[in-house]
Amino acid sequence: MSVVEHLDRGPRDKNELAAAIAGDIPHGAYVNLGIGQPTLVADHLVAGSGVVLHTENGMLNMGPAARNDEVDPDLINAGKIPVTELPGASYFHHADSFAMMRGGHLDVCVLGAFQVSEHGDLANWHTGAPGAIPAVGGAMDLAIGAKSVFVMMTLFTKDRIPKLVSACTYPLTGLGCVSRVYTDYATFEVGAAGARVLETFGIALTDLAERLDVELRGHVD
Amino acid sequence: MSVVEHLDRGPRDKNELAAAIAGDIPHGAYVNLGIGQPTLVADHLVAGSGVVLHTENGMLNMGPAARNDEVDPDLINAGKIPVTELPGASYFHHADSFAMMRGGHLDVCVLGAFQVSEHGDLANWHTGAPGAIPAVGGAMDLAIGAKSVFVMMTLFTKDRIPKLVSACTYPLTGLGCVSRVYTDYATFEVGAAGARVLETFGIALTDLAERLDVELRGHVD
Amino acid sequence: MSPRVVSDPDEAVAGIEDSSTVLVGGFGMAGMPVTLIDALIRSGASDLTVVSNNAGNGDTGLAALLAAGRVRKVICSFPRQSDSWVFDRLYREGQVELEVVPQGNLAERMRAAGAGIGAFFCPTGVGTPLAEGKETREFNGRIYVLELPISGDVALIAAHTGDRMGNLTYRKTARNFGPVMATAARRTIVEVGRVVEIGAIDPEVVVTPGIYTDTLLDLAAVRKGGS
Amino acid sequence: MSPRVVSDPDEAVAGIEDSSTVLVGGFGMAGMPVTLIDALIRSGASDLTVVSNNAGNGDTGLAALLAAGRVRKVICSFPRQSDSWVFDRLYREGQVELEVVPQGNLAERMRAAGAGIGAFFCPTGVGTPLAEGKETREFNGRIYVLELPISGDVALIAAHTGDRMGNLTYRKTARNFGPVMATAARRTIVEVGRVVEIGAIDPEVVVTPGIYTDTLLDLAAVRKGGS
Repeated sequence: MSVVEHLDRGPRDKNELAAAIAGDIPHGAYVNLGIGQPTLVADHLVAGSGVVLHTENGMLNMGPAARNDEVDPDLINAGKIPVTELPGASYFHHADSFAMMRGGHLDVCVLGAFQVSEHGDLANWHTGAPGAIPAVGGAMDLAIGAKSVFVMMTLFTKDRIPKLVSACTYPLTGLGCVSRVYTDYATFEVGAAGARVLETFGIALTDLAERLDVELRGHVD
Repeated sequence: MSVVEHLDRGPRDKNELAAAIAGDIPHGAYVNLGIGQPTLVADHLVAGSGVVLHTENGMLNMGPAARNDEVDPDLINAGKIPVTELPGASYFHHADSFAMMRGGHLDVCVLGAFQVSEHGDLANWHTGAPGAIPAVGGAMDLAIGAKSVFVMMTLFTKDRIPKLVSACTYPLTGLGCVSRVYTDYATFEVGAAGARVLETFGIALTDLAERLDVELRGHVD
Repeated sequence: MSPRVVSDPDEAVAGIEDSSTVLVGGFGMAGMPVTLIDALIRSGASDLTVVSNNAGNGDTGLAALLAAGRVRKVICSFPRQSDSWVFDRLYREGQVELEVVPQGNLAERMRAAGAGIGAFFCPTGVGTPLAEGKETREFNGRIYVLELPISGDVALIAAHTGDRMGNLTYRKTARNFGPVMATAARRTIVEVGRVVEIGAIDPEVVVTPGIYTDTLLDLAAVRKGGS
Repeated sequence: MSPRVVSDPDEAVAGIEDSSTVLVGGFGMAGMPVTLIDALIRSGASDLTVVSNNAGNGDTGLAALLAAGRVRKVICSFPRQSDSWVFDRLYREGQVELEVVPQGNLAERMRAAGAGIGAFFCPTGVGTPLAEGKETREFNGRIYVLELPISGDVALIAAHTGDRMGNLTYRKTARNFGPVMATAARRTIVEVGRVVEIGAIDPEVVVTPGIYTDTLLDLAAVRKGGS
């Protein structure tokens, strides 16, 4: 399969990333969207997609963020933001909710990341900075708990250091758990066989390959 | 504590046994009554005892057996007999029901037995006869799942062989799990320290000791 | 995916392959998916491993499946009942294998399968023949036996009401193994007394969330002869 | 035993001893037993180990308990929040120990304590710093980490409605850790929005059966100034 290079445009912004991910979520999938940017994906799921959102604090078929008098302190998402309930929702306790996740019943989980390795290792919970207070939340459960784990992130840090790496240097969240990485400059498949570029945005494949310290499968110099 | 010998009467019948056990169940206890004779105990729990009956097929606050048009095929006890529901009942699935039991939340469980050892080992699921089809049901879970396990049985087989023994010869249901044994001829405490007679019925303690192959604590020849 | 809602029992069980492990709900007749079992017999699927609390009674349901020679192995807690003559005969003739599992282990092992637990240390059965050859370990002064998950290729269960997203409620003690088996199988097929529209079940009272339901057989429609 | 039903928060928490392990429900503010936590602070109990999803935020609730110097150790999944300044300071000063546990492990380890499971092999955290030093084992080609139960001397939780037998219902995502913690503690103290008579809760919708409830604090009566 050849790589599609979108060179007539710049890199994707976070809403374009969210839209791209939403487009790749199968009809009727059960999906968990991680805290932060991944929640944007919900805005791009079209009506009739049949996608059911799970929030690990005990709910299926979560609706959009609550507005004004919809706000109910007993109804929040994993980011502790007030949300709403869609028809056909259900509530369950934390052990049942994580059993659902860890038992592999969710189809897709979308997460942010500090680093992803070409083999799908994920680092998204701890920078490893000395003195940082560790806080994992549900990250490690989410990482291993869905049939497919998509990462949504910028490809480079503010200091222009690549976040797609040959091996994570930050403390790991999960081993070999990520299957796809959506970034501003490119979408990648990652896994046991290594990383492969699916699409690029605002950058040529050869330039991308030079900026990364990762062997890209299917990329011929 | 001296042993009470009731010599002005014969051995207890099963209803007297059931009444004796009912009398020893603390007010407000959560209790599971095993299949068969132990279910008779329910008939002797006085109103206001506050005892709540658990049935391992997923219910708390089970009521008496259903009569006539009370019969509902969806409402049965562990012996598959139609029962009724008392106000304040609750239903739960099998994993939650056995978690309740195995987690040690029940106060008392009353079981029948083939044999009980002086150390509280229980054999009540299998005679070990060649060709017998094994069937354990919830017996092993019940045996280890209550704060106190009471056994209700005749002290002797039809062939006059004692069922309170120094060591069980039948396949075990649980190790050291029984605390008290109610029989027609006597009530015993059993456990790590061995067997002790609490009361006898229609038999003198010395005669009882002679008919058993078990050292009885507190019994002076 | 929202479940397929069907009114034909044969369609509900279509695709169950030979040599499958089939989890079958029910405790006694309460919660027994009789319509689905009958359809499974008609489907001809054979060499099955059946996981259920009992091994059939009388001549219908699981007993009929056994009598038809479709079952290679039964995993259950209580095979021997006063009217389990079909199983008893096949077992004594060596026609069917038996794994007897304490009832709580049966439930917890399926729960483990559904919850992604690799194995667990369990207090039941220590020192008994059913723990022979199994690994034991002491934690906090108590001995436990290592038990492995039981998962199914298919679960056949009965529920009271299901909505079109597959959310289920049960009725009284007919709940029993249904909610656990629904989580433990790759494909869960449910016969329900009635199918209701989405939104008709209060989200607080859902027992099995729709994520676990793959096929919903509408018994009300079956009775009407399909719809 | 049916639970004690009280209308005085101080009476509800009376008897919680120094050095207890206290399970505290809630995820964010949803399901947080704020009245009971305030009473626990007034009780003076100290050297506590607190098990909760978070380590307090702002200056109230768990944060106030921490600020009062009553907590020796926190076991939680997510201590660091934008407004967790009390915990952050105490942690950096070495005044409080921290055990970070993945959220699913926190729930499952308490579930194990309540269910009599000695330990379990868990897929979460394999290969990460949180599994360092822990036993691992492969089952069916997947690696798992051995995790131990977390039990409490006391659980403080919030529910929506409770009847006088202690049966509880919850509301929406305020359910979270409450039902699990109720099973995992030797004594479970519950604050409920309202106490109803026995029979007023449909047996099908009970989430926490009364067997797990020891003390029920009637918030409606608290608001009225006791009754």
